[in-house]
Amino acid sequence: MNVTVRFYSYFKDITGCEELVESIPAGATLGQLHEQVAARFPKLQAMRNSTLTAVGVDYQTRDHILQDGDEVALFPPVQGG
Amino acid sequence: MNVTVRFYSYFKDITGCEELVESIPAGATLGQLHEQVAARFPKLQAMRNSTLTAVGVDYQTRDHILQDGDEVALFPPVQGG
Amino acid sequence: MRRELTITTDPIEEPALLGKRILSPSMGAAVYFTGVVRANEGPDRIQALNYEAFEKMARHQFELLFDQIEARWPVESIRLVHRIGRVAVNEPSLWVEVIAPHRAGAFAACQFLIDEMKRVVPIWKRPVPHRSEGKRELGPEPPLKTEQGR
Amino acid sequence: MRRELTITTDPIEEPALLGKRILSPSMGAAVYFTGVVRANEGPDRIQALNYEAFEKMARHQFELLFDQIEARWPVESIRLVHRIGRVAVNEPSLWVEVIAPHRAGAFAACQFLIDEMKRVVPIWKRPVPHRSEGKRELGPEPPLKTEQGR
Repeated sequence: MNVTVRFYSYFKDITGCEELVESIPAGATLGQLHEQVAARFPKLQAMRNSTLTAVGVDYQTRDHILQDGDEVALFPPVQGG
Repeated sequence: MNVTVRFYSYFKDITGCEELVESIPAGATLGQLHEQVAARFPKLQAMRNSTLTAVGVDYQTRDHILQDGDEVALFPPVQGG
Repeated sequence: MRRELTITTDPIEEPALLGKRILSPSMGAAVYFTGVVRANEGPDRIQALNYEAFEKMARHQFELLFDQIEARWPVESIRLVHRIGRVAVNEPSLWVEVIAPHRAGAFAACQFLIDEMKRVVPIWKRPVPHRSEGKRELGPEPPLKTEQGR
Repeated sequence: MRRELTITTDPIEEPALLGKRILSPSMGAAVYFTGVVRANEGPDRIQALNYEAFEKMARHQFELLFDQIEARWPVESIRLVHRIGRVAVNEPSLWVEVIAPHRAGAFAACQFLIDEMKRVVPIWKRPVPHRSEGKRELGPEPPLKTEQGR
């Protein structure tokens, strides 16, 4: 199944990408997707512990099970205000 | 010696007075003046424990020694804002 | 620390006050408090509060509080306006602006100032009851007995 | 609880926002926070910050925070404006208004909202360096690494 992955802030720079479609096995977790994407972008790998992960408009943790068509967002700590 | 005593807020109502000049012995304390004035106004007497006392523009305690010509203020708890 | 203290019977014009803000380029936070007269201040509904100040002492006590703030927080500027005389329900009686590099100091200083003001600055308020309450307007207005601050 | 959330590239016009305040007669406190871009944000002097939002999620996360405030404090109304895009030094990037019966709740809710926003609302900022720093403008702007909030 496929999910869309979007990057925000300087994650766009270190991946050189705003958005990509990732193919994952059925039942894959958000953590597995994160590892799969991070394996391709070494700088993203280095930031794994501080990376925030969302599905749709809600934060989700690594064990969240993804659905086909989910929109996943990966981004660094937020800095509003 | 003489000191001026001013009342504020509803202390003006319960004494029927804004300002009076009080004669006190040399070396008298603010506490002694307060008692002398309160003896004349029973409702002021009842409020002695919550009364705030100032000399000039500074709060002073009962043991503060008064000087001739001092301006003393007696008032209830403040309520600004 | 810049200080601007106003005790006045004039209405508090917040937009005009905002228009006069001075904020240097290293400042990141402006905190404002507007205290407004409530219709249900005290047990009865009122139409206004009547504020009285021992103004000379009030000014001195405010300055002492400003001194304490200056010693405790890196505040660039404080402006405070306290309206006295009659202030109708829904109108501001108090306006405070605190400007600081960061928000934590600005919030702390602003709250400290208001808390301490209510403890030491000689200003009092009395309710102005509604006309329909007739008789009570003839006698002196009763003191406002409320323990809960705004 | 009334809520008004604005995420916009337009400048934040505080006097105009004040002019639209709705405050019912039982409300005694309005607390405001204005967050302003600082020249010395981060290690270098900057001329502006560039704010980016994941807007759909930001709106949702703000609403979740408003829900929490509504459950915890008797707040009548919250208005929040976050400017995005380029915001020059000395200009506001954030404006918050909290209206409540008493000041303690208004201050607590306002501070909670800003603290939590900085933890969960997906908005980021990047410094826009001065032109004199030349070369750095060619590459991507570095992330702003500052632990100390405003």
